[in-house]
Amino acid sequence: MNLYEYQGKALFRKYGVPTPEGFVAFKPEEIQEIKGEVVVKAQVLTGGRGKSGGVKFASTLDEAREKAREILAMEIKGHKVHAVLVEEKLKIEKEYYLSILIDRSTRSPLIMASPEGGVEIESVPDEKIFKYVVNPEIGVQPFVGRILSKKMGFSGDLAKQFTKILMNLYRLFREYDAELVEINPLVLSEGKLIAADSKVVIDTDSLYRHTDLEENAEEKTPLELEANRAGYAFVELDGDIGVIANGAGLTMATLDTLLLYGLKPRNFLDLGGTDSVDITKNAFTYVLKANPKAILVNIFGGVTKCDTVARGIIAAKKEFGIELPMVVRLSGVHEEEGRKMLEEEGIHAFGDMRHAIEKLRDIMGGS
Amino acid sequence: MNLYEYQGKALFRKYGVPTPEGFVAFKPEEIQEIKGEVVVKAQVLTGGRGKSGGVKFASTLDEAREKAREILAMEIKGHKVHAVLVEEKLKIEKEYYLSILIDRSTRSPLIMASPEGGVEIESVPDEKIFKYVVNPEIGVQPFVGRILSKKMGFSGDLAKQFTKILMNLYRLFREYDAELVEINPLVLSEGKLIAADSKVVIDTDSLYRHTDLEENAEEKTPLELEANRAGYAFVELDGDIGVIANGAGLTMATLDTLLLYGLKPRNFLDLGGTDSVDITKNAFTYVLKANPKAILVNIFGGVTKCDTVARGIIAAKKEFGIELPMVVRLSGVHEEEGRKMLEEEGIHAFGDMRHAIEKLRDIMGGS
Amino acid sequence: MSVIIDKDTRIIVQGITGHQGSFHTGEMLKFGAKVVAGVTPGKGGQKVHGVPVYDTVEEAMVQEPEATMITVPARFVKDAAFEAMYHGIRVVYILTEKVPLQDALEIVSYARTHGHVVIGPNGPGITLPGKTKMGIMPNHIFREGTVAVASRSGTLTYEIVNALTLNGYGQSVVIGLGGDRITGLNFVDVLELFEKDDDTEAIVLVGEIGGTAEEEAAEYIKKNVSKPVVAYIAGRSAPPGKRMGHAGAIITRGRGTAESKIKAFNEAGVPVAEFPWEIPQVLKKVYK
Amino acid sequence: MSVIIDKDTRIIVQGITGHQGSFHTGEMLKFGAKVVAGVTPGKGGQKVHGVPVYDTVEEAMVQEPEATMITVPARFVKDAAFEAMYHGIRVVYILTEKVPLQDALEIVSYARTHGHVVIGPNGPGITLPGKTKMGIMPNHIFREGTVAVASRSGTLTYEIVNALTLNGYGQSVVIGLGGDRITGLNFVDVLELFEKDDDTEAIVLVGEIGGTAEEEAAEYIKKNVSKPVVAYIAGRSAPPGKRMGHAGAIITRGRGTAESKIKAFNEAGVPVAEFPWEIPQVLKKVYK
Repeated sequence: MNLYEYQGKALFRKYGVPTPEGFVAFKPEEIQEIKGEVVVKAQVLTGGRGKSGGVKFASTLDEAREKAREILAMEIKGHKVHAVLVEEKLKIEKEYYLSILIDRSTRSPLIMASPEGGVEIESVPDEKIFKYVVNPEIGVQPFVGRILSKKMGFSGDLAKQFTKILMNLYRLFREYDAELVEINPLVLSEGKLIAADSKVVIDTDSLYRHTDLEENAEEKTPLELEANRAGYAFVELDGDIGVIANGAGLTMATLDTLLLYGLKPRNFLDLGGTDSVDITKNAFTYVLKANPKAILVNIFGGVTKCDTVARGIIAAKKEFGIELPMVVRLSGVHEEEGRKMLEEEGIHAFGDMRHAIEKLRDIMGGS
Repeated sequence: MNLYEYQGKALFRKYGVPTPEGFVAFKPEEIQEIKGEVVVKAQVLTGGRGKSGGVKFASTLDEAREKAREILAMEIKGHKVHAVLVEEKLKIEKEYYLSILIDRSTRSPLIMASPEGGVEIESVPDEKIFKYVVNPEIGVQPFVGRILSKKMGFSGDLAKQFTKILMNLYRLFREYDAELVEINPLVLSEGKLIAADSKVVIDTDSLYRHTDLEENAEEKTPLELEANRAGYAFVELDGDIGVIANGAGLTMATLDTLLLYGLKPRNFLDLGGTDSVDITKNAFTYVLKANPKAILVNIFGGVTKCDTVARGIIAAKKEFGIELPMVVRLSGVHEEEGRKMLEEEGIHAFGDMRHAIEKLRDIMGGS
Repeated sequence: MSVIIDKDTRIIVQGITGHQGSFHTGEMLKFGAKVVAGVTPGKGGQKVHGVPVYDTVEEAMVQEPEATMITVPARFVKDAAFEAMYHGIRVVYILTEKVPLQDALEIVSYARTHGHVVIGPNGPGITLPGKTKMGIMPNHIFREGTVAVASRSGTLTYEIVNALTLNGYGQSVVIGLGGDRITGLNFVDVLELFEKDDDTEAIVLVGEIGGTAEEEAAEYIKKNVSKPVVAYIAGRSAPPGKRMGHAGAIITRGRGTAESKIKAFNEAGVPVAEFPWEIPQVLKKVYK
Repeated sequence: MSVIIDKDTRIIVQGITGHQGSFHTGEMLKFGAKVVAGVTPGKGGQKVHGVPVYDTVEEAMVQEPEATMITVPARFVKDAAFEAMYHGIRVVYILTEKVPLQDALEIVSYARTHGHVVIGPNGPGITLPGKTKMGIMPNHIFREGTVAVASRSGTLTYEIVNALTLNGYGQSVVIGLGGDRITGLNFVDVLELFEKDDDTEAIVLVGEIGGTAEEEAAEYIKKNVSKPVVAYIAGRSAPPGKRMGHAGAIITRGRGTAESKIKAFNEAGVPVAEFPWEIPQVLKKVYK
């Protein structure tokens, strides 16, 4: 789960990572007072807000409210602005980059630091990005700060500040189950290193132990949210074939195959490993709300009983009055029985994926 | 450093280990109000206060103050009572024992739990004490609570309470650099497990990171404290030979040897590894305050320069006007020079320990 | 030969009295696996399919288990895994999905430096047809043979194993590495085992987008694997993931996509099937 | 032969620019030790007795060190030790005293499961006369020979080594285990090394009260040590320690006292000297 900048910075402050002074406002009137020049920043879960006019400066209260009003009315890359963060304008001497994330291939936290911050980090050449693989059994001791400080060009007090920020950020990363914590830019302002921005991604699977964090819904479409809350892995896509399959890998392979056959999927829906009539039936609710032109169901029933799945499909067809073309692939325990039940209801049923998709192609008149 | 019961219980509460309701009082008048029947407990850094009358019950404010007055005036096993802890009187259904300490031989924290608490744990037979060696890289996960709960006879909610207490106690143990945390008894009272007593020993070497803990001076004699604060390892003993040596092992061996020669040491003083005139000289301050009948100095100078040590001894003799018999053993760099300097000042000096101690025995007329 | 476990490996099931634990214990027993004990706190003394249940792993150690299947709720997985490892159980297979990432990190990190093998989290387990099975793969799709399969998916693995069996390719071992971002085993780890395994003559890898495990596997195959390898990659159609944003992109620097993985495999001489059902045909080109 | 280190072991000194670090680097070099680098943050680029100083261990790794002597203030020891181990330095000798117990526990626990050897904390180090020295033992007391010495003390070790040398007993190796309650090596660990060491023909153990390391050593000697062993125990006169109170007494159950240790050694056929200077005479009875 992505956190908004202001939420990330609240965690930074909790862990002793310095941030600019400021506050969040959901409405212009919530801005009651400003001290000196401020920056008003759109709170959206997407990058590039600067280029889109989502960051403005103000020196009076009226001006700050006016800028906030403008920004709060914006939509940036399809995301409605959620709030504005009003912060003291920093005197920026230099911008750095610092992040910690999980590196899958070493199965370890990885620290990345660069003296070239404030730009998209992909545009920084590899030799300017210093990486340190954290041994999770050792963690981030002060020596890690010394190693990176030296490379970053920090010495004396700045090296101490940097080490402290790094150690605190790592504690945050671990204790809040982060997948990513990023400070870009980490600015040098009047002798102090300050996190001028924050990007924090929390592992969704850990949210039960971070009840202080509110759920940020905005990353998903309303339909995705609805389906996810009902327990389905569901992603909207821009095609027209509704898809229900079981297992993330098989669902992905189903989408891939559709595309290779010239058919465009409308969604990704992974039923999961269950075999209940209701779970199968209810999955159709979300697929139907996406208004597809046809539906493909692809079930490789390991231990899933195919007759149960068939019953769910038939119940959906009847209950929701589905008239769309529907092709089902059913393989596994009681597969013949399941397919027979479907055929009797006029639903095309196959034992293997290839023939099911070829049938669908024929129906849709694809290539 | 031993903590008083009330200090240990304050840490317990900080870590979510339940304690009886109560407060500490250094004077009877500090007791302002009591709720129902209370127990008034002497706060002393020694065991056996119950048998010595240091634990009394009261049901009215006046009674509580009276009992507090009596207890505060007591001296238990040579320890002046520091304060009283006034606590609700628990309805005790059963008493258990729980402790965590550092086990030198496995180099690991060791948990000990027994269903026979409330008595001196040495009196409990081994088969009634359940031990669990903590792997420090794994720590105390809930499964440790389950293992010990089963053995302790806890199930259901009590097992959950016990597991929580155990995990919290372990966190306290680690985060407060404890050498020992002990709850004896851990009582079952109206369905709740409550720490009715506390014994917490904090590693002295870690105190710099626990600035919230006040130093408890009472474990040491005033002279010991004074010498320790000056940087000397110093312990008072009940003999009459003042001892100054270097290195804990050599100092111990010196005391052992004195005893084997029929001489009784007045103190243990380890100079440490230094070789400054002043450090040597000042060590005599504390030895002299202990009023010995003779002084033995035993220095095996590894890299310590013996002439420097000799200068320190001579400075002490002159400055403090030492008239006591003094025998010095000096071995190491510039040892002959050092001994020569001492002899010139009328101090017996030897190159080996044996001859030094034999000389001292002759002086003292020992066996 | 054995890969991680063999026909005599004594297995316990942590969470045996749950719906999944109980059902799959039955399936594993039917497959011939030596399930010697189960553990569920508070349920000690019961039996599940004749297998004795204990309250703690410590008690279950009387059955001398060497491997455990963990199927407890996600928030208890870390506890269960460390309970098993504390008592010296060598192989820890975690069936549970949605295990917090940092928990997985701790488990895997401890395991790797202390000589334990972790399979999963969030994978279907390991099956050695004709020998044993630890996990949830459906019994009926397997046939004893010489093809080793390693996969990051669940159902898609069954799909491919089923296709192999139907086309006459039996399997020496099938391992589901697990679908999470941190797993105990990756392709390189199992390739090393497959290369050494006498019963394995050819290898099928079922990868998917995300991470660089496939690219690393391709590098490894070039240098160290003499047996024929074929692959399938799921996720060609997926839009690039947004979660890790720019920082994630720096680690992968353009790797991690289906294209990158397919290219890496091709460069390592590993043919990549376009459709799951094509695996047997592709295999036929490189292996009898 | 070598015990933990040998004459070619490349040593670094963490804290080399401090008073102790600098002085003992000079002494070690005089003794023939290969001190190849020093580390002091902020002092990179300097030289100490001709030895190059680096800001970090990472930088010092160009000198390919295998061992480090740590002589930084107690509160920085944990950081320094993990810095060394992170970079793969095998032998970590901690000279510093007053290291917090839980820090020592973490260092030693990590080291033992990751193949590092920790000597100390709070000990005089290790000396192989004629070969090398890492630590602070005075150079002039040693003589090359066949007696291995292990000790929990500092100065008392010198006293005994000196007595050995004066009586014609040279040393193969002298190890100061460290005086703290948690140390990287205990008597059993080094007995195993001494038994295997071709250069060692007899063994001297210098123990003291507290803990049960001597009792465990006696047990180990009975079963596993063929070479003659003699011992000295300091602390016969000490009043029983009060610190750990009743709980501590449960672990030791009467062991840990000088009497218990002497009895255990005697039962294992290990003669115990009454006075430190008696060690050579006692040794003569069991070894040429």
